[in-house]
Amino acid sequence: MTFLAKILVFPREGVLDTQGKAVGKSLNRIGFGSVKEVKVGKYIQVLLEAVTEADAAAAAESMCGELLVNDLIEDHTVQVGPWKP
Amino acid sequence: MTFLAKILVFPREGVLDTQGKAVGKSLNRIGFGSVKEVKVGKYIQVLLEAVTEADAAAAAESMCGELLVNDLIEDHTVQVGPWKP
Amino acid sequence: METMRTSVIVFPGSNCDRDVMHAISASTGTMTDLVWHEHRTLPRDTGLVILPGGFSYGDYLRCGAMAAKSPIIDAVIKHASSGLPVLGICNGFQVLTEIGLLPGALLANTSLDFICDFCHVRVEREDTPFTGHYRKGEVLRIPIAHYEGRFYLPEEQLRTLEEEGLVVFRYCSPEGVTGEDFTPNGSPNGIAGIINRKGNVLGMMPHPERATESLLGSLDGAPLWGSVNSWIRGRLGE
Amino acid sequence: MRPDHRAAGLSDAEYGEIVRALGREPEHAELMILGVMWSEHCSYKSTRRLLSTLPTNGEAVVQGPGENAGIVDIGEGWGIAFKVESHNHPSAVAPYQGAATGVGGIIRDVLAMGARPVALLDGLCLGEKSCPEADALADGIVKGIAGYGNAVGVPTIGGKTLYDRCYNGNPLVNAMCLGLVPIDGIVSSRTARPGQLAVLIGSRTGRDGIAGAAFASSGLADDTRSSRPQVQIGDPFVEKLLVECCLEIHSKGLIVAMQDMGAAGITSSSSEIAAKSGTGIRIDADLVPLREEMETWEIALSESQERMLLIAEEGALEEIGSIADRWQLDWAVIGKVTDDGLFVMTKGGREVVSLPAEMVGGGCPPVQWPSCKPSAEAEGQERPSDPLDPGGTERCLFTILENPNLAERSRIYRQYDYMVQTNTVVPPGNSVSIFRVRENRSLVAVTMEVDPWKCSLDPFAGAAETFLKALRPLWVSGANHLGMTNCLNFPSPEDPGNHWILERSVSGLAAVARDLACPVVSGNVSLYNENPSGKILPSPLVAVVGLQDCNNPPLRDRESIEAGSVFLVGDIKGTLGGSAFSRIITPGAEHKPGCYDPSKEKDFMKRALKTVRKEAASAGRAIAGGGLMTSLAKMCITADIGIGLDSTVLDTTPECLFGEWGPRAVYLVPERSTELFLSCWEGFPVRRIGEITPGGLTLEGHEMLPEETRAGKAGRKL
Ligand SMILES: Nc1ncnc2c1ncn2[C@@H]1O[C@H](COP(=O)(O)OP(=O)(O)O)[C@@H](O)[C@H]1O
Ligand SMILES: [Mg+2]
Repeated sequence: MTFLAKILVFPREGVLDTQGKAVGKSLNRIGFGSVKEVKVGKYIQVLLEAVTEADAAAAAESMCGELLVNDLIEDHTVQVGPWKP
Repeated sequence: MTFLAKILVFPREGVLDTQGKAVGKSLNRIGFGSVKEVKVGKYIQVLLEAVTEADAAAAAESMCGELLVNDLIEDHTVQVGPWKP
Repeated sequence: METMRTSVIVFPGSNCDRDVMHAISASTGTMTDLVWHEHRTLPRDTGLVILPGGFSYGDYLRCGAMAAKSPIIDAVIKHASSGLPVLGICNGFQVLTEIGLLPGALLANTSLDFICDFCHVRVEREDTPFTGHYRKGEVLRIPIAHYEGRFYLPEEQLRTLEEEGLVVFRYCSPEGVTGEDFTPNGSPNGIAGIINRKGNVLGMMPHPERATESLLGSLDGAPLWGSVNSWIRGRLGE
Repeated sequence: MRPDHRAAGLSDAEYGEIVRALGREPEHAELMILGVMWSEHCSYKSTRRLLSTLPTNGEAVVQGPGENAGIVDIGEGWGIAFKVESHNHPSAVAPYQGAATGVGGIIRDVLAMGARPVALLDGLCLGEKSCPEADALADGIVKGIAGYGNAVGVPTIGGKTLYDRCYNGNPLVNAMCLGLVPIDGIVSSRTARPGQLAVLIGSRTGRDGIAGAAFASSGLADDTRSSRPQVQIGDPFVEKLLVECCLEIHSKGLIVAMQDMGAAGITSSSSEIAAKSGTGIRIDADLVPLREEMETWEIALSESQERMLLIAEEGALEEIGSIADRWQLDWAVIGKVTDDGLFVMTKGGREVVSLPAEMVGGGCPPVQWPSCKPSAEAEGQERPSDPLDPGGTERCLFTILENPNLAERSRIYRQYDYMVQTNTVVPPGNSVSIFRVRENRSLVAVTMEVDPWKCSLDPFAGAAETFLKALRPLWVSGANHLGMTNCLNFPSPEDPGNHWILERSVSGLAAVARDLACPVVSGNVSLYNENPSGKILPSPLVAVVGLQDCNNPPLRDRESIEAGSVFLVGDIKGTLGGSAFSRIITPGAEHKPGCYDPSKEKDFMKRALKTVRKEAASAGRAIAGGGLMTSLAKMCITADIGIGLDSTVLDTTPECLFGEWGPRAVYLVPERSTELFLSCWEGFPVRRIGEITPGGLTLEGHEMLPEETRAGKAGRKL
């Protein structure tokens, strides 16, 4: 069965998010004064085959560990569901 | 009131996703043969002040239009909720 | 084997591989092999392993992350654990941190611009295989060219790194003064290059191979090749 | 007549011609293909005749126009392939991707010659800094060039940047690439033979940039968002693999012919190979590796980036495949060279397209637009101006140096990796860019110029001066020119005034090419650079490649020396027409441009080259934008020296201090070389105008370059 894993990766607390800061400033400058903080991370969608949803989730988690996320600087969340084309 | 807008930005359908392609191949190569397709986009969190949730959502949407998203090549979704520190 | 033999690992997207090869042969006359990342072993008699600069895998996802998963990496780790020198330059430094041979990570420059320029770095240690031909405190004029060169370690660990004296190069003024003003990329404590505890794995953002010919504006990188060459010959002589 | 030929971009007359030549009406896919291939961008229909007036032969020319890039001989069996290409329209719509794919495209043009890409330059005409939209475009464009060039590992060693309001919504992005090729290893696109196979290597084909060529052949719509489907995404990572892969295949002798897939993708690359080789070609759309479901005509016209078309013998296939596999690139045999002269595309075994290759690849009938001298053409007379007092001179100099057009450019080129490949000898920030060729121990020098203001004043004289402005710094540095490439950036040629200006500009370029024996080896045309709010000034861009005398180091424009004299060679006065002075200080004033004198230029060239050969000077700089004072100020700032000017020799009129045009240069000459220097310049106007001092730039005891003016203009020193 095909599953879709949605992985959000963002800078860890304590790691200076220069990009987020820059985007925040730009937003303020172009008129969005109400913006207090911006964080910029990554959104990764992985389409994968697995027998069960639990298997798919485990696979996605291990992809994060092995390649997609660097724990020293990034946090992440994984959400897996069946894929509906 | 403070709201948190979660913005997902990803390559439009049909637009070449250079990163996704490279990441997908790498996942296959390092043993995740079950991966069929990968897309890499951006995840942007914006903390903003607004009176109502609807206002916050409208503001976030207009940030996308003006700065965060290049809709020639990117699609996006916005999800807004009250901010719980 | 009487002289140093260098293996330069070529990843898809590496672009300083040939530059390193030319620099080493021009300044030491020793042999260099370009080793494709899909190999699983290094050429016999490899003394120095270099992970060169460039954009391995297009710098997609995170710089160095995909290269760190290459088949050749096991052999690089083995080489390092045998005590022989491994040098990561620029993207190669990023790969070394992703492999875990060096601590930390390299984040985007504070300016969020790619920076290509000559800059100055101070040599903090002369007792490594890579810096024997320099004097401690010597200032080198050497180019950088990167978007992600701001070294990162959580504060506690950064302190330990400093206490253990693992910083080998630091950005500085032409006179050798360090500080934020002289650090082009925002790296903490002006860190430009670090070494592992064992003292045989060096990662640096500046490009010594771009400072090995006076025609190109500086010769200050040349002693680095000479240092490793001497070190390896010394070890062979043992 | 079917109504949709106009939608495909064909005029009634063109459609009539197609029906007549085919003896039938074209099918839908055929119509789409012809619409794109007969567009201005692909067919050069408005300029083919004009371009044929450019001199293209010369001693050093190995390959003139007509191939993917021109090639000049640099000795010992080595050649430099080079070409410039515009990516103006795409950059106006999507600045980062537009500029990035411009760089990618020109790299593949050079690669198609069998050359290894070794250097890039970028010519940028940008909107005013004070216009936020234009500034955002400019930023995206620079980031796009950096993002692509840096990752692909080809150094960006120079370029040209200028700002004018006419580019606010019409930025110009002209990318140039130079490649190194062994002359006996040049690849051609006219060497295919029937029976050979067409192999596609690189990225999979998707629906990007379909009909981008047609897009580049009309003005920009008001709402650029409607131009959506034309945006292409560049992948420098794949480009780097593609370069290495093609060069490796070529080094094994497995390539018969090669063509990059630029505008109009598979159609243009394969039909051009067939048309030039005098063969036919048969492409099977089912064999093309796709990213998504596509119609045949879309596959035919897709402008997906990072693809090359190789023609090879069947026996070479296995080895080609294994090399491509190793570089992790998709590849496929997509067709066969035939002997019937037809460009055929099949889908499911059925012929969807069957057209004479000649008709597709080169059959569009030329268009002759009416031409008429615009009445607004300035007829100003050079009126002598009043002399400036020292305070006035200082204020003018300050204002000129503050202008974005004369500011130094390190904020741009510091974002480009200009050192990778470790051959950059003179980096950006100097009047010429120079790289070393290890293979024959030579130095190759490159310059790039564009001067829309002079061209709008007098297109003939302005274009000639643009070309000469590219030549003179080469000579001053000690390089002999070998050949030039150019990009004709103009608004719509359909307007008779515009067309007249275009014609006159091309004549100006042709005249200099002939008079100074600097042949045109390649080039590009970009018309319709206009949008509803305005059109660009005539902006022909010229780049010249030269060979440095290998016995002498290049003479730089910023060498620091302790003591010595400052010499002005050339006329004491320049001309103010179209100069920075008249634009910035006295807008509205009309000045007749100077006229160009070939024998004077030649005299200047000979002496400048001799000066380097005899090592008679320690620094030199051809006087260009901002005139004498600006050149002196830039020398003072970058070399960190001072100059005391001698007011008894200098004339203090604006023409002398700020005039431009014509062969003039300043040199720094150590005392001991004075005589030698003067003997080099015998027979040419030469004056000692001052001496080197510890600091400042003084005229009649007045400081022209106070600290505030110097500050922040130091540029970068290598
Ligand atoms: N877009 C660019 N890319 C790289 N280098 C550039 C670019 N624009 C200008 N330069 C470099 O900056 C210097 C000054 O450029 P510019 O102001 O355009 O020319 P000029 O020499 O007429 O002042 C030159 O050395 C040129 O090579
Ligand atoms: Mg081409």
